[in-house]
Amino acid sequence: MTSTIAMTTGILLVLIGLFAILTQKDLIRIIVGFSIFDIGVHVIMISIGYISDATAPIIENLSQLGQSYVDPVPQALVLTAIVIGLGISAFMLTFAVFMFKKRGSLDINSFRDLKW
Amino acid sequence: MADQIVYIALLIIALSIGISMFRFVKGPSIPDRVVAFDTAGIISISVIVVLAHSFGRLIYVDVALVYGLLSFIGVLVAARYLDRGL
Amino acid sequence: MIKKALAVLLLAQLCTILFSFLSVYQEPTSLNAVSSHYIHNEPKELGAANAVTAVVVTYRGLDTLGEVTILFAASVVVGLLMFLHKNESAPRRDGSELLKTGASLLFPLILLFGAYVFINGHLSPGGGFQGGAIIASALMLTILANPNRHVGHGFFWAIESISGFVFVLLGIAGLVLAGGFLDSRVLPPGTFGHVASAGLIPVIYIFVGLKVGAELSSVVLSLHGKSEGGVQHHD
Amino acid sequence: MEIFLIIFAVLTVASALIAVATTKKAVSILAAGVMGLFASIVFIFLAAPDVAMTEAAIGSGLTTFIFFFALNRVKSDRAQGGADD
Repeated sequence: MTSTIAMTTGILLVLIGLFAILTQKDLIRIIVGFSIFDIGVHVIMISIGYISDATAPIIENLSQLGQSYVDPVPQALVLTAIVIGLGISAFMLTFAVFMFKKRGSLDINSFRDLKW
Repeated sequence: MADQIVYIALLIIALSIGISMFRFVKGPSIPDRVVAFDTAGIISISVIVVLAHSFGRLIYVDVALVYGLLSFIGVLVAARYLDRGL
Repeated sequence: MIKKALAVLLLAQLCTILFSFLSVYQEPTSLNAVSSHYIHNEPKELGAANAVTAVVVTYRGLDTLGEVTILFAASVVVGLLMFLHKNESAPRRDGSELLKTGASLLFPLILLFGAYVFINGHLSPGGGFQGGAIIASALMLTILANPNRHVGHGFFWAIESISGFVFVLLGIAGLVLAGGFLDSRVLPPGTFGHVASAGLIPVIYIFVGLKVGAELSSVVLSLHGKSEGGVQHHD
Repeated sequence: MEIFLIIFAVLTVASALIAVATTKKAVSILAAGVMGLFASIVFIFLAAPDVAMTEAAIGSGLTTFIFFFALNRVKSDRAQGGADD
């Protein structure tokens, strides 16, 4: 049940983020949509690793080893994915600033160079 | 008994987050929304501590520590941005 | 308008597909074989209390190496593009007295907390990435208080390169002295649950933390601009 | 406990909707920060404190900061006192 709720949240976040990416005109708002999309994917990945009534995979002493723990592998992957998401956001923002310096606008409709 | 207390605490916290989100949605000016952001951040520290108690894992409190030390910087950045001093 | 309608149509299809996957999803009640092996054998093999740390640093250590490389590439490109378009604005207004005093008071505390987070990465939640982000936030606090102060990029590049180099060297030490690249069993596992345990994991995580902290700080500095004073001497 | 997970999940989705629907860029960025905050509480419910901590420090913290830095650089070149969005 818990993972179903969280997965629904993640799917809704993915849809909202994709909607923002597809329909917004302003570069900065497109990047905000990208970061919403990113968090949605992370929520889905973590909820796939959730086990019913399990606890975090941090073993405080060895006698607790029989308890049930959630899957540590998706958590490790998401840990790195969040940091990479920050790097990519910074990269895209730099491009947005660069485009603004070149064209004086952030509206994607005013970038017509490669439009056919 | 302890469970009921945790539930009541979480209910109160959820209510207060709802109030601050109301200000975030409605707030006519940006400073109103920045204050609502700060309030929601501080209230979520208490959510994490209560959850750490109710799940029986005290190590979750480290997350609340990170929040407590870093949440105010976001408000500072927003304030400096609005003040044109960034 | 037609674009928006097309987008909504596309999203409706995606929504149907995703929710039809969700409707057949069953929450698992036990771990799969790989994760079960990681959880149950890791405390005896490596001795780290936090299984996520063991997966990040040792079992999937090569992924972490690639990840910090991607972050390095991102920070280099951000720095390069921002260097090409310097921001020659008027000097910014300084922070108020309250902000300056508070920032200089809190800066060492936040740095210390960042160091705590990445040294205790194998015992509690946290680790190199979180500690690095906390260190970058501490740097940002000083930038906010003194926006015109010159902070050179060179220091961060030096820390970044040295810790990246040591990270690879420790990986090769694992290759020579233990089972494979980035194997942490070079040092003895120690007592379970103490700071000096889990072999090389805390040492590797300290360098990952320094590297990530330096990279994120340099991204923040580049995006803030006006810090190219250290590079300006060259032209 | 699930009722509280539902509350925070709804808050997460609601702040994402605010981020998309609002007309002011600064509000959009702030709403994305609030969404990171609630998403990290959802991660706590999913027994992932490591990810929650990373999300708190990076997703809700540093991302908001660099968005404001970039927004400031975009605006500082505009005519002083121009349209405030």
